[in-house]
Amino acid sequence: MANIFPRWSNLLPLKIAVCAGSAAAGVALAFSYYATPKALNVGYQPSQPIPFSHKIHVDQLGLDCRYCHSFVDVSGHSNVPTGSTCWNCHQHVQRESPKLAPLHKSMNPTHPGYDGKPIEWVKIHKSPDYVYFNHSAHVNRGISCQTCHGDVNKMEVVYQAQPHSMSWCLDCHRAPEKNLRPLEEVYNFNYNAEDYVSKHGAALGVKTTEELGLKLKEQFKVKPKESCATCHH
Amino acid sequence: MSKRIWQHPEVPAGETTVSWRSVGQLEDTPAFREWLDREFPQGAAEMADESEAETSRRSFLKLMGASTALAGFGMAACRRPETYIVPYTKAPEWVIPGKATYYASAMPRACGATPLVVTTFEGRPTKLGPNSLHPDVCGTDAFAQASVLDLYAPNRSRRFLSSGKPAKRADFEAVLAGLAANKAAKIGFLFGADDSPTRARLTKELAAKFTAAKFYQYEALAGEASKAYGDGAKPVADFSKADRILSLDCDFAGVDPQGAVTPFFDRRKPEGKTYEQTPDESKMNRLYVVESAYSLTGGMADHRLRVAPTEVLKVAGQIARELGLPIAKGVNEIKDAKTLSWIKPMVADLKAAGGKAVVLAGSRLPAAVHHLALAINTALGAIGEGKPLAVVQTDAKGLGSLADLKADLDGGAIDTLVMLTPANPVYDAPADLGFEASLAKLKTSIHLGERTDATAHAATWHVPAAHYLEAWSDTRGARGAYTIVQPMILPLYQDCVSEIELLLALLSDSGKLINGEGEKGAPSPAYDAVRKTFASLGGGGEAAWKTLLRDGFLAGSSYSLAAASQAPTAEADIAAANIEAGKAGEPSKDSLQVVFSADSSVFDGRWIDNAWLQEIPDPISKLTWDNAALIAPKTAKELGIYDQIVEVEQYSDAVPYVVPAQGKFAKVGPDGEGENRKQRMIEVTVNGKSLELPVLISFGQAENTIVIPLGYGQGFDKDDELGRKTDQQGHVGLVGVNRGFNAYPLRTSATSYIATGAKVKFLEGKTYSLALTQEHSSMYGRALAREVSTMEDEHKGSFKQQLANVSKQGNDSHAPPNVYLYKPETSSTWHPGPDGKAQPLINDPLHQWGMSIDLSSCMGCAACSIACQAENNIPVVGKEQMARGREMHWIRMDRYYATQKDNTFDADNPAFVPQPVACVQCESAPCETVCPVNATIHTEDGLNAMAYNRCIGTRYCANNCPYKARRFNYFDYNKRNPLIKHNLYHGPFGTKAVGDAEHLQKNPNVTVRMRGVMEKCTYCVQRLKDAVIRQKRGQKQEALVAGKPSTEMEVTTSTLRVPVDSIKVACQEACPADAITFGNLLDKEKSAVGRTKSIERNYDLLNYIGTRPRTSYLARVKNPNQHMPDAPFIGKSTIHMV
Amino acid sequence: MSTTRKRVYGYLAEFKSASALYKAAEKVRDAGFRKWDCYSPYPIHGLDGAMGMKRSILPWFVFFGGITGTATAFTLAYTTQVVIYPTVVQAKPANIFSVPAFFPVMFELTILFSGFTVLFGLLGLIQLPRLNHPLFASKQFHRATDDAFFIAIEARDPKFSPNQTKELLSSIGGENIELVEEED
Amino acid sequence: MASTTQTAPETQTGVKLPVLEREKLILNGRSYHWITERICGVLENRQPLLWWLLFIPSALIAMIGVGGGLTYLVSTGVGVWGMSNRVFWGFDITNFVFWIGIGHAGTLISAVLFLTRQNWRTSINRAAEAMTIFAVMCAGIFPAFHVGRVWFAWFLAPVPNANGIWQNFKSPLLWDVFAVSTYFTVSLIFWFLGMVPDLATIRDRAKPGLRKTLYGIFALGWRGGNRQWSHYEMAYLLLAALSTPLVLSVHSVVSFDFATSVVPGWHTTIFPPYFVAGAIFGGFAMVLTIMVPARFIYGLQDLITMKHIDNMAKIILLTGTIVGYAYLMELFVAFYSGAIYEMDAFKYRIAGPYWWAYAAMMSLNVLSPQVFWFKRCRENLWVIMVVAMCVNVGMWFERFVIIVTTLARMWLPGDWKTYSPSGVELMTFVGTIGMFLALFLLFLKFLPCINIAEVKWTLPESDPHFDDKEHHPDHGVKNEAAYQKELV
Repeated sequence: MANIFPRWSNLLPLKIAVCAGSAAAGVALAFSYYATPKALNVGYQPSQPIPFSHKIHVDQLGLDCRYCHSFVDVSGHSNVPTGSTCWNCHQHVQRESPKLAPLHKSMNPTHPGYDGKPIEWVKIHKSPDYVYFNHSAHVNRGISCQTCHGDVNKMEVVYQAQPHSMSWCLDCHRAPEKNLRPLEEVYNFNYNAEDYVSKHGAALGVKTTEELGLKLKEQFKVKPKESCATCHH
Repeated sequence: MSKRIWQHPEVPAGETTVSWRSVGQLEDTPAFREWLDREFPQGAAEMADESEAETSRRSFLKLMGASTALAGFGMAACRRPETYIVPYTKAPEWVIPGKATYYASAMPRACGATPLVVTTFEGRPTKLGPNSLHPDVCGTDAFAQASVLDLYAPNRSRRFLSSGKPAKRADFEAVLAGLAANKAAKIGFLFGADDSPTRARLTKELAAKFTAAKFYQYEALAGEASKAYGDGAKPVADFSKADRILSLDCDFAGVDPQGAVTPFFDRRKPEGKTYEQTPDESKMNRLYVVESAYSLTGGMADHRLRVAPTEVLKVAGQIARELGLPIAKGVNEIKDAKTLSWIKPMVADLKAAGGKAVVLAGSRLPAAVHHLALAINTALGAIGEGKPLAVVQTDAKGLGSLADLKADLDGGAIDTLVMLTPANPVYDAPADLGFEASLAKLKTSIHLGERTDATAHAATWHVPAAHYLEAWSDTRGARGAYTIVQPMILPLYQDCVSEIELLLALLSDSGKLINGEGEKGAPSPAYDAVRKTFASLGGGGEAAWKTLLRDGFLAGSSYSLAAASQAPTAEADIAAANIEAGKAGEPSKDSLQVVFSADSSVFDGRWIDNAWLQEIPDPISKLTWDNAALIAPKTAKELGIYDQIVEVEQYSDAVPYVVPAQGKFAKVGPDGEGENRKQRMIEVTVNGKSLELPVLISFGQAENTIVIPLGYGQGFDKDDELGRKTDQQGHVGLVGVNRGFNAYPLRTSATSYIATGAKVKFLEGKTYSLALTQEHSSMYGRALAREVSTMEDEHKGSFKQQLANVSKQGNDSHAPPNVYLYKPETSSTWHPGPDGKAQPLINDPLHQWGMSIDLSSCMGCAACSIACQAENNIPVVGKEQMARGREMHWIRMDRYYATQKDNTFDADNPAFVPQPVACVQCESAPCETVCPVNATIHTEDGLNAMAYNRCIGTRYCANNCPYKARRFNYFDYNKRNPLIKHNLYHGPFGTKAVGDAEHLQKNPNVTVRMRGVMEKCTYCVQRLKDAVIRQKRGQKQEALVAGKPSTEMEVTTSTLRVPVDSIKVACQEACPADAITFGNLLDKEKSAVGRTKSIERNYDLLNYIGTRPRTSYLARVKNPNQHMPDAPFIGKSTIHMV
Repeated sequence: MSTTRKRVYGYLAEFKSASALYKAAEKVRDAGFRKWDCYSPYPIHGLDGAMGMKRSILPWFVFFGGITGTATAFTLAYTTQVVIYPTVVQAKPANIFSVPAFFPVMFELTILFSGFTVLFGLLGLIQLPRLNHPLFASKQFHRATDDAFFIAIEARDPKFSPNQTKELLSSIGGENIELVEEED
Repeated sequence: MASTTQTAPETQTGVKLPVLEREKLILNGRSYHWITERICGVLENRQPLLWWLLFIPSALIAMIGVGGGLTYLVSTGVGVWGMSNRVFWGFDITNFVFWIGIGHAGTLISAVLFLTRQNWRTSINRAAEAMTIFAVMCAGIFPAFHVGRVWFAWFLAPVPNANGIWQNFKSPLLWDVFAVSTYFTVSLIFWFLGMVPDLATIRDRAKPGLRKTLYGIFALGWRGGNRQWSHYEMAYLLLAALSTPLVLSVHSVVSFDFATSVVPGWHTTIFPPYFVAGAIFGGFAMVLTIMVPARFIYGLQDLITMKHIDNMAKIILLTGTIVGYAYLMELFVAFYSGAIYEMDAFKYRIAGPYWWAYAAMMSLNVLSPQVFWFKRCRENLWVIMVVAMCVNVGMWFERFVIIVTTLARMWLPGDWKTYSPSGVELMTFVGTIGMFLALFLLFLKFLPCINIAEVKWTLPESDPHFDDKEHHPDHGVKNEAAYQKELV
């Protein structure tokens, strides 16, 4: 009659427990960081057929968003400019730039290899098919493009700036005052709440940006909904 | 911001990750691709992206599964499937990506066009609604609603056939050129009964060009009315002017329209069309119906007399006699005292109406009855300007009948036939005519049709027809308003040709067939033809044309009135008919009478391949996917089919086991229930032909009468339950195959609608399974679909008192009030509002949606269900699943029969009460609280929302729904083809979804649900949201107009609230009876719905549970004539229930 | 017995019955030993007293375990239902008045947490799992889980002395007394 | 059963009281060692042929029915079962409630009878607990797989997520999730803890090798020292105290699924007690169905005596009658409600399309146990087996009646449609029965089916004062003087 287990086996269960526990914790942490939209979507920056620079067009040339995304305030779907929109200018401006080859291919009949087929831009901001986000509902009520798409005017190549996850949407729907702007400022990427307050604060009777937000929420009667049917139907 | 640059590798061939995202690519069939290209000649446009977006809705959940799976393994981080946005190169005018565009058009029909407003998304027509501007508008019936599906039908004819074999277009064009060149061609044209001014004009040109040409008109169920009213003339009723209506077997509210029917239903509402007056029975109309089997019209009747088909003639004669018309003497008198006691007071009532009474004769009745009806109407002074009836002259003049055609074919007067009729003569022509044989003799016969049906196969050439949503044409409303038919889209399949285009090709010297569009994107020649016609009708100039395209019709245009004089043949016809009737004599069980009726789903058979129509239950019999012989219970017993009389189940308050349970206690009926239903079969022999088909008991039907709906049994395959011959398999698609029983062979020219002397043999032991959506026909003593009568009731008192008592009928008379422990209206949270106090959750101060359904005008047609199906991407599940009770229709049309035990006049004529039931959006919804995952919760504006992507499918909500308004996707109906037998049960190995274009009909604003998900009505929430968001834009516009900064603009309720009654939900829009009222309850009395909620007829279904539904019902009001013998039993379905 | 020197665990003596063990235990207790134990195939009533042991403190662990469970459940339910994302279901309130609906879950989690505390608390108190133990080296000890009753006095005990302890054991009726040594 | 009358000493009142000897729980004065031998024998000796004859088929059935059935279900859709858009629950929930009910006897016997110091339980509690575990496993299958999208079942778990959405804690179904999983876990702990000393026994008897090692691991190195026993006893007591309310809660919560709904015939307050009684009822029936044969096959008559069986029969009689009362009370409540919907619901149960199910339920559950009023029936194992079987079937029908007949005839006659199960459904149900049997047989083969340690201390000589009562009069049952004292 003798011990069937060596003495070191006495501590084994404890060791196993500790290792397993920490491993589980590690996995959970890693998953909750890397497997959420914050990590998966933010920063997604594919290369586009034409290296279109928002920085040049918006920041330097001062184009309004709606020049290209012309239906953003009437339709739920913010359209990507048609070939002709680009062609308007670029048949004169920078016409010979090699970067514009795809545009010529689709717009310029005199171009060798012209096929009239549209340019295929790579989609960056994807909402799932069962989500019905409506651009016009937001830009017409004081939510700026910038709020969701980031400082596009500073982007050489567009990337996703915000997670666009449901909880992220809810955050704003629960406290819209944080992001509300006067309707005039919706498309203004250089808008700065502090400056606005210091400029018009007196007229509006608000001192801080928080007050401004609440004032606008009150003024515009903004009451964002949280129930499912707001985005899913 | 970390900018991680992904360099995407070239997508290798056979890469699948992308195809999750775009089913468009996944289903990259040539047809689809080609369609895309040709739809936008400048290159596939944003469409590609949109179609991708919306087609992939069908697979959104799988997609979600996939992406979560990916996330789970952290793979999405290393490479995400790349998807593309494909904008237009040159933007088409008016197309705003993501927004619907609406066009006015119309659906040409024999009974007068249905004016439509078509919803299109990036060029895809997805939904049809009525054009409310049109003078002849009356909602859209089931046929019109479902017709959009035909456009995308998988079995749609898309290539030329030569004697049933696929052929080259070139060959056909050669034939056509030959014809066009030969001016002496003995060519015949067979048109349908729909009226098209352009076609009429071209007909004249054709007659001019082809001297030997002859023109004919044929529809299977056209009837003999024209014999009475003259060539091309037809009666049209104006129900707004009719106080008293007598229908002689005329289903004017259903399949036998006699003019816009909406005004009729408006006058079924005691409070008036918009519920503004105080209830006034004198403003209501009164409907008498004499018919042999229940029709929708019969269901609306205040007084209904059931008589054998041949008896109708006698009744008409008797009425004429009562009115002292000489013409009456041609008809035998009615001896039966009971019938007389019914007729006399009725006639008196008609007379009393003083020119505000009208008699309508069913088009299936023999000419004699129409003669009599004309005489009676004339005597009643019902015809003429400002009178309830007008006789109008259509353009369809001087057209030969099918019999003439047959004669000319045999006589060799014509050797080439162009068949343009939507009917299917080879299949549906009277059996004794032998049309097919004569057709076979022709060396050239051209058939234009959307289906490769029997005629398509019999003809030497079949030309695929363009759908009316694909072609330029014009047509006329019931009263002749000139109505434009404009294309929403180029033909889906490039060989599809429209009627006009074909005629134009024949007219042109070259005979060149140009369809769809001309060279270099020029419009189709039909366009010019239509404009020419329009110009000739006084619509000259661009402005007029634009107005026409916008409004859809030419204001002020209408048919000219025809002289409503007795036809010379009247006496003769009546005499003949009288002799016929005499020969037939009283129907008996050894010599029954057969009615060949139009079917509510396939009409004359033309819609047999329309899945929506097949799946919608027949409003009366609740039968889907098949037809059956309808027989009255007593007759069925006498014929030995059932060993005792099948009764409308009676509620029994007896104690079980003390009384025999037979027929009581909601037992299963003699034929079984659900998938176990096995219907007994009989063999009907008439006109020397016989047909085996299943029997269905039909209440309120005349004894010794069999009703057989036409249009079924067009083709069978190996899966047929009865193993019938499969030689005609090619005539139908997956939808129409193995469907029902073909009664056309029983018809002869003489007995096309009513045959006598039929024998019935009960086929012991032989059964056939039928899929019914409703198994139990009585209310079982529950006051569900409530009725009141304008007549004094000895117990319940006057009309007023009955009205006051509506909400206290049945169980509600003694149910205690509901008591709540907490304040239910506005449950509160700990989120403080601006006032710092806790704010309510159902708190939208702008909109609180509500609906009411007026049973007084609801007739039970299923137009709403199909409209809902089209709007909300509701799948079809097939007969197998229907039988199991797995239908997906969000609106279930319940139909109850109510018998009066003491009905001394006719106990076998139960009242017919329909009740549409969809989700009633309970404010206190039992379904919500039981969902473990919060997939169904209440919205701020009072909807019972359903988040499909959150649902895991426990089905608990549906169990707890008292109205059983929820529908569960037991299978992947959108992904797997439900039409192939057992296919759904093959799961992943089953055949994939139906067709390559069907998904193009889907509404991009509604999620396509996958299997395992619960779904239900949400008041077309996508429409509500769209309206609300559109309204939000107003704020900015106001600011701009005022020229003030937005921060100084006061945003008021009026800015943000959707205007009163400006928004319609799909079912409401479609309803021909205006029975559905929907709107914002916060508009109170300003809105129609607000008014309905406050009138006395308003009651909540199952109020006892205290669910406080947002959809309430308005009790049905019957307006009986107190001198009638059956008056005491009218409108009593529920008032005596406790 | 091998000749190599090993660490001694202590004396193991068998007793013929439960009652014998009981009486012996009282004596050993009175002799003032601390590090010793009685081994029996089943729990013997009153032996704790006879050995002068205190009542187990496990109940306290479990009490706090249970409290934690209740608290967890309440926090989980309340924060998610009322604070984070209040929803209207069947017009029910989403506030303090919805707490009754949380009782079932609160109860279940209380039990669950208590259950786990019992398990792990016990294992902690009796220092199991410990698969290796000197006693397992004894030739007779395996009968302790069958039908034999033992007393083992450990060498670690200050009062332990090779001879007197052995005598004590035999004097109180201990049989085949064995000196248990740890294996290498 | 031997009961000898003895003469007791004179008492103050002078009355001579007869002293009845308590019935022995273990017969024929077996020794500790005999008990060990006998119980360990069950798993140490080679299994009888019968074991294999039972195990192989039931294992196969389980594989085909449960494995195959569920694979098909998940790959194809819930439609392969028989439910419709009228009757949304059928066999799935019926079987779930049925199995959960069975799962109640085990913990009840161990916990409640332990607290009430019913020593006779020691012979059966181990097996009963095993049954509980296996039954709950079978039960869990149905709710887990009846959902339409089982791959999203994790939505039921309150884990933080990027969607910021949570469960609905007002839903009885969510309560169920918590109740059932808790019940399973705690039962498992209870079962395992109870087994540790016995596993040690087996370990100590086993020859060195894999077997010894494995048992050694699961025995956690148990030594049986009193310093372990005292904590152990306390732990066991605590678990018993926790499990008792748990047992009652689980089926109450299950009954809430129905009781909190608005469905006539479900919406009634008597459901919780009625369900719990039914569960105990069915649970004991199942214990009998399994233990009576097992007792023969392994010759455990001396451990599981007629007294045990008699007691269980009595419990069945009691709970069966309670259930019968509940059935009648349902009818009365419906009648008294005065609401046509309520009244009809029960009318249609009794005489409607599924009248046979109701008849079966009534006769099997309420009538059949009544034979236990007669001692002769309680002593005849054949009668007992038959009744137990009846109750098993009857309790299944009870659930069928409650769920299906109600849903098939609910509020609006327009949506009435009957339900009939599909082959797949039947297959899966039979599969779970096979799974249950297979698991139980494995339990018999590898684990001590009777609690060795506890049985030992039911022996008279286990009492440390067995041979000298005088000093400790309050111990033991055979001390007449003490007994007399108690009497007067």
